[in-house]
Amino acid sequence: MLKPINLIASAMLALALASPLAAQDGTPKSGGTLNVVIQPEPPSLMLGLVQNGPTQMVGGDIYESLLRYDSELQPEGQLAESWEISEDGITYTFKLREGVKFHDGTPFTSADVEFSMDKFLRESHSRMRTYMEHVESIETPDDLTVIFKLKQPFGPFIGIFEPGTAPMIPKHIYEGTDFASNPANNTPIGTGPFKFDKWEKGSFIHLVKNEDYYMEGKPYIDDVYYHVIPDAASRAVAYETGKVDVLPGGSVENFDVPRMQAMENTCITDKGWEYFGPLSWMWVNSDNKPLDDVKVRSAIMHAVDREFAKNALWNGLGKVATGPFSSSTRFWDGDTPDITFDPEKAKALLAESSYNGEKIRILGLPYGETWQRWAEAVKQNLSEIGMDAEIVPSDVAGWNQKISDRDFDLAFTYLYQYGDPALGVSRTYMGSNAAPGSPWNNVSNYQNPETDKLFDEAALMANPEDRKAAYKAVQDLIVADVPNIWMLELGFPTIYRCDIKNPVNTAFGVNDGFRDVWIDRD
Amino acid sequence: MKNFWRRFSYNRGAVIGLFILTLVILTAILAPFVFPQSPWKMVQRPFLPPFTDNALLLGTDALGRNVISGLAHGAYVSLLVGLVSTIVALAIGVPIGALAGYFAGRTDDALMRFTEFFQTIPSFALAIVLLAIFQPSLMFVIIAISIVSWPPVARLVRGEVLSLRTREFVEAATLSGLGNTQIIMRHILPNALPPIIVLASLMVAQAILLESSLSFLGLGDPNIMSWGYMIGAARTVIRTAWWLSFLPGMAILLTVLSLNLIGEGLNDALNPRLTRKTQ
Amino acid sequence: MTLLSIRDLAIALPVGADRIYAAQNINFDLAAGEILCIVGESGSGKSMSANAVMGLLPEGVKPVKGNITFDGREILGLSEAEMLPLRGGRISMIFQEPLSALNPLMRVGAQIAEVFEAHGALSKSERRDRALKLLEEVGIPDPQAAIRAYPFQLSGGQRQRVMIAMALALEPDILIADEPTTALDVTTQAQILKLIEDLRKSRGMAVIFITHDFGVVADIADRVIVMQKGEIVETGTADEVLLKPQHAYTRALIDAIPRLVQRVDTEADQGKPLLTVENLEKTFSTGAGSLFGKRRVVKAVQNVSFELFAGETIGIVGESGSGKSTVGRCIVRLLDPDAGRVLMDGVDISHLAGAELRDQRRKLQMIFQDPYSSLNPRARVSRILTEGLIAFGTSKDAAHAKACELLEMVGLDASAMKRFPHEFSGGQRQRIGIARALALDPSIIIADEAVSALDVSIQAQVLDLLAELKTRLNLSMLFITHDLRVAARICDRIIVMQKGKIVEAGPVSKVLHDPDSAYTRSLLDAIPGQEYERALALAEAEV
Amino acid sequence: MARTDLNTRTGADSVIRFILGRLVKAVFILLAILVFNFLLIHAAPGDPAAVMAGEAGAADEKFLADLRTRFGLDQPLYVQLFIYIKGAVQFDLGYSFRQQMSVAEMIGDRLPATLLLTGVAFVLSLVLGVAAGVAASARQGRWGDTIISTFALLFYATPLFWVALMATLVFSVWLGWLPGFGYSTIGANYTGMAHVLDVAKHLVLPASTLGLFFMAIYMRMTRASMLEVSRLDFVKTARAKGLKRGVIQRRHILRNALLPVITLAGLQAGQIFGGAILTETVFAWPGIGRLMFEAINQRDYNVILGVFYISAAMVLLFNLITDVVYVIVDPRIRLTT
Repeated sequence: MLKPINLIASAMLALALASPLAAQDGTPKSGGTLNVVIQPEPPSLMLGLVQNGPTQMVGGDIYESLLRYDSELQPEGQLAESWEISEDGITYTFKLREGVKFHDGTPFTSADVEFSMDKFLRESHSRMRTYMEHVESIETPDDLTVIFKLKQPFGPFIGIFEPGTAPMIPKHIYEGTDFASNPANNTPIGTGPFKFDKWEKGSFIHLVKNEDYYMEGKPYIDDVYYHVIPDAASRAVAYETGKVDVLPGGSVENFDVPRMQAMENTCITDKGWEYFGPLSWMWVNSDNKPLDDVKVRSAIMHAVDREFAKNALWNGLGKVATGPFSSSTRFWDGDTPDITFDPEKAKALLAESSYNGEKIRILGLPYGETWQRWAEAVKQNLSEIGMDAEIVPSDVAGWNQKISDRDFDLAFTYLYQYGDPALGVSRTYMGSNAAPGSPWNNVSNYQNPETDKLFDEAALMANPEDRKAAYKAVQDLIVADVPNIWMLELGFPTIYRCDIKNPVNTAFGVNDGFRDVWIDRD
Repeated sequence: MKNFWRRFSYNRGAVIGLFILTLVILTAILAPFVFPQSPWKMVQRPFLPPFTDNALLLGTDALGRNVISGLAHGAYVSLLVGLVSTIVALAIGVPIGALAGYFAGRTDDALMRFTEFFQTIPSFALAIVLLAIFQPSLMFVIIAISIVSWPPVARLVRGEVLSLRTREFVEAATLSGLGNTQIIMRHILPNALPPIIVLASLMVAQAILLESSLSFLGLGDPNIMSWGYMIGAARTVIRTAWWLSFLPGMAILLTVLSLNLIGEGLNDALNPRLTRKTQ
Repeated sequence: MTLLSIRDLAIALPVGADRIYAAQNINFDLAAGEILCIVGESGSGKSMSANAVMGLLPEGVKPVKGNITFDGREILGLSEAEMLPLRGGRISMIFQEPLSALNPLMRVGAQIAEVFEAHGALSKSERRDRALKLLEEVGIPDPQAAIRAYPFQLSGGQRQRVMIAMALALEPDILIADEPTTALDVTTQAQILKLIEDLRKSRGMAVIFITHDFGVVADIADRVIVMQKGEIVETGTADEVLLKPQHAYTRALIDAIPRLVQRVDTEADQGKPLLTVENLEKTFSTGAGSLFGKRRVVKAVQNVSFELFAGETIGIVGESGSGKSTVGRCIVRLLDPDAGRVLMDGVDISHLAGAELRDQRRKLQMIFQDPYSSLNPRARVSRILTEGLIAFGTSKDAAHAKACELLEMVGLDASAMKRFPHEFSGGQRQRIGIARALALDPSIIIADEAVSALDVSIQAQVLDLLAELKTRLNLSMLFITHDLRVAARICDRIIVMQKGKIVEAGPVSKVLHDPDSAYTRSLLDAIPGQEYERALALAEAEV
Repeated sequence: MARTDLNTRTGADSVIRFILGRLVKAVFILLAILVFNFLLIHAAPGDPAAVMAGEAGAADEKFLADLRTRFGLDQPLYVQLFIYIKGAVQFDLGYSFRQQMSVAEMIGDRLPATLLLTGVAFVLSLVLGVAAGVAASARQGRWGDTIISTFALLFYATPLFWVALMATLVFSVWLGWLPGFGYSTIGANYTGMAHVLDVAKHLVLPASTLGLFFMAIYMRMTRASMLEVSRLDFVKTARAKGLKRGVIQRRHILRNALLPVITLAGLQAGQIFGGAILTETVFAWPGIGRLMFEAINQRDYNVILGVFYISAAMVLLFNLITDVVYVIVDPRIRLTT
């Protein structure tokens, strides 16, 4: 056991989100330039084709979807003024907002919605493709109404209308062309508050205010610079020397967070990730001996000191995971079987188990220093209870390759839950989704027909209370089986100058565009 | 041998270099005894500044690991990598150079084109690619370093052999019936030794620098605590704890500097024509 | 009027050298227009005093006693700044190695003009004209081309003339010449000596001429100083020192001078020739290789044929570049001849290879020129001598015993076995070289300039050793040299080569005294000190 | 072709012939490099399709499959190689899977930054190196020599990235004199002279870090070469001519001593690019060195090959320049080849 460490009493606690969320105080001023860091540089800004983090962040300003979601994931109107769902949960009718135009001036109509959902996204957005299988038909009686008819009730359907999942694509530009190689991809056109201006590869992306944006007086600021700075230390320097105002989650090493947080005119929030609910865990490859033995898996579960990791590596941000669900995801339930840090119990379990000295290979996540340190910490935790472990080196491509080929014993990862268990959690534990080849499948090849049945039923239940009970049962079953070693619900802090008003006010944080942001500087 | 030391010690820098190097070697040898625990063990809270806790003289790193234990174990790794990769590079470079120099004509051309081919590619980029291909482990780091550092050896040895080949005592050896291999091994290479020794000492220094650069970029062996790794790991927290980068950097600086100084001392000692020739 | 006088000058060597003083108790004067020769063997300190006059002593070597007065002014202690106007202005100096005495990257004209510039004389264009006139005065062919040429485009002799032109630029009172002709061929040497003689007359310039060759001293010197191990052992006019030497050391040196005197011809028993060389050909091509480079071809050996009989010594004589060494190397197959045959006991070894070549070559061994490069510095003498024998299968102990015996034969004691080459003098190393050559009991020895790198006294001892070994072991020898006097001393027959061809061949008495070819005659005439030799012979005849 | 005698004498045409010879050799080496790199990179585990999929947040088998067909990764290796070389000859270095952009264009965007950085660093290292070498050789054996030599060695012995880090820390963060990263102040879009000054300000730290590292190499070579040449005979002749110390040092010793330094500069070309990778990563300098490192992590084959190809071409060009300079400076070669 680690020597009695007075970790908890350290300065970390002082950080615990003392600063108030910048409420909608004061009257918004227009004008000014917002400098944001983006890391890594997005491969492309065409949100329909590429959906990784950075693309979603910049794309969120250019494209919009029908709805927006507040921090409790309750939908609000965006391109759709109003919407209603039929009693049986089958038909969804959306009333579109009047007089909305694309950045090139062509009006936005229901035809664009149909083209986006039915043609463009179904073809090039793999997540949307699975959701669209629930859709029977899409009708556009007039320019401002769109009616979706589902094959059977699908609760989470209302939760997919955010720019990252369902961006509205201009039909007049893409119809009949090969989406992937359409030159317009380099100059994306959407309906959002900002228009694409210039992209200097390796340096910055510049967006300018959409003058005739359909919401009066918005956006407040004139333009946004997304700065590409590859080195974490340089990003911190950029903020410190005033060149950059907003550091989105994950762009600065966690060790720097307390120091930056203590700087004057600096506010911090870990809001804005509720929709994604990033949960980190270690895939366990139960095909390899001795990991097929549940005792070995739970011994590992109890051996890993996640509180230390939270404080030492993530500066006290985030929460210790209780199971496969993030606490911000709907139908999360706290009291699951005990998986707390207990090295003595771990040693006992290990003694009873079939483990006899095999070397456990840990595959770290190749996304920066924090993950590398975490792999080293886990290796040390395992050696404390007598398990011999070794870190397998890998870079981005090597990690993908090893995950697809199931060439690992334990493998770090973190995935989004998209607010609803049916959207983000079931894909990790459904037996049917265990085909090798993709990091988003059931990589640990967890086969449990009982939980599969529960997941299928819960997805199609119309009444939320029934879904809650079903998912409670699923959580208890999975946690008992310990198919994966759940680590932390990640807290990605967004650091920003206090005089930048409400950069984060929805469940998507900075990915939701800077429509309501204003700069309180004279 | 006596005046070898006299000429070597004449170069003050070389003596200082030798002193520092012996210190580093001692650290590397004594490390497992003075710091028996693995340097990866998390012993205290992170970012403990140096000289605040007498048990942990130089404080702890980002994960609360003992910095001074890391430095000591790191010494062993750096010297090991430096030495072994130089030996491997010599094992590749010396034969190629000797053959090219001794058997002039087509073999010389072919071998030299091959050497030049290697020297054209930026060696650091090649090392990165080699490690990306073979997944970084200590052995592959050594192989990558030696693959990029043998060409200068080949060029030097070729030059030496070319000039020695026409010397009269080599012609005499040919006349007294010695075979080519005997002539190369017993007449030519022993006389080509001094410049090779000098270059070898500089190569060890370069190998240590290269290893630390590779570990800094995250391409080192993740299970090995090396100085390069320590700087790389501390790079992101440079403002909160700048000493975590500074100390291993100084360790590399001193070791590499001492090797370079010794190289110069050897150079003065081994080829006397550089020192004053008395009438 | 004495121009320069040196009073008990002493020059100290840096600590750790083999002796304390490079030169001590140096006293001599130099009158205007007089040629003073300083003669002595290598290491006698003869050039030290001259360098001291110019203030050009190497680092760490310092004058510690005495004074040098030039034109009534004390110049020994002068600062660097004060010495500058003198150097090149009032006293100038030329050196031994013409090939490396000029800056390779600067045109000849610029290097001459530099002297004027350094002393602030003449304008830019005037300097060019003076340089042209100087080049004419020193006898450079086509001065216009020479002034724009780079040093590597001129021959050794021409470069020495350029050096002299530079030295004469500012009409100095004294010219110090430190072995200016040692590295030159005998014909070029004669021309340079004549040039210096004419300049002395035309400009009334005093010359300090340093050399180790008594022939040169005899031809040029007014007064002579003989030095040994840093001390002056004898001074006097040329006739006094050369004809009536007082000091034993001087006498020994004079005796050691090889003379063109007639040797009694030993009639070799004609029998079957041991070695026959038939129209040997060898060409070298330089500048080859690069795809577009034009190839320059040099015909080193053209159609050379001769026969060597048992017990006979043939001398191959020629200037540098005549191809004499190439012939020797082709015979032992250190170089592969392009055409022609080399027959030993009827076997043609010119195209043999592998083991056959190795066995045949055993009977043919070579002695090399440079004592410092002919022995492997990292091998003990025992290994050097036994290596060959062991390679041919002799047991270690037998080879060891033979090696001791060989050392005995060449006049070195057995203790030399354990020592390394750098622990021996030049002469001793040459003896070890000879021992090595004899290790495999060869029937023919090829000596390539075997004594040219040695001092005259040691040269004589080695030549005697070779002569004695030749008779004792009934060896036949091919003696390659550029010095006809050395050839005269040891050879039975002489072959003279010029530009790769044999121009004359015959018994030594015929070739030396009544040569057929004009080239041989010019070689003979160019040998310095011929009247001196005749005078010596007369003096010896009278006593 | 008939050559008038005069022409060869001036040596002009032999320099041209020399360059032609070297160009032919360079093309062969470049081709060999291409094949060598191509095989080397394809031996690496993992392929770009997996990486692309990884980045896209979600992918299934179909998505991966059509990625592979789109980028021609399913064809046999030698076919890909042949296509690649045919393209490379016309400077079409293929398409970057990751950045949806042609590699030649990407490299074109970033090459000037690297050329600027390595160029300035090279000049800095050569000038300072030679000056320090001359100074050290003039004070040989005395303390001045030891101080200069050790000082230069300090930079050569320190890891480049560490110097870069410390420089950023001291000059950018603590003292705030210089920008710690980037090519120019983003968003300030200066024009004309202001822009040049701004870039220069950003260039100071990276160029000096890279430059000082190589200075030591030139310093040591110059020092050794100066000492060597000052012992040659023509220096003694120069002194005998009464030339002042400074004139001898400059006109006679230095010119001859620079010859080996020029050859060394040619050899160092490859290394300076390696150094650029480190410097560009730490200082966020948008050059091809950083592009190379990112591409390796993402297995973006065409970008890796493109940067290798260009950097090798850069090195060969550099070698050619140094060789030509050498031939021009040394008449012995110019007039004999």
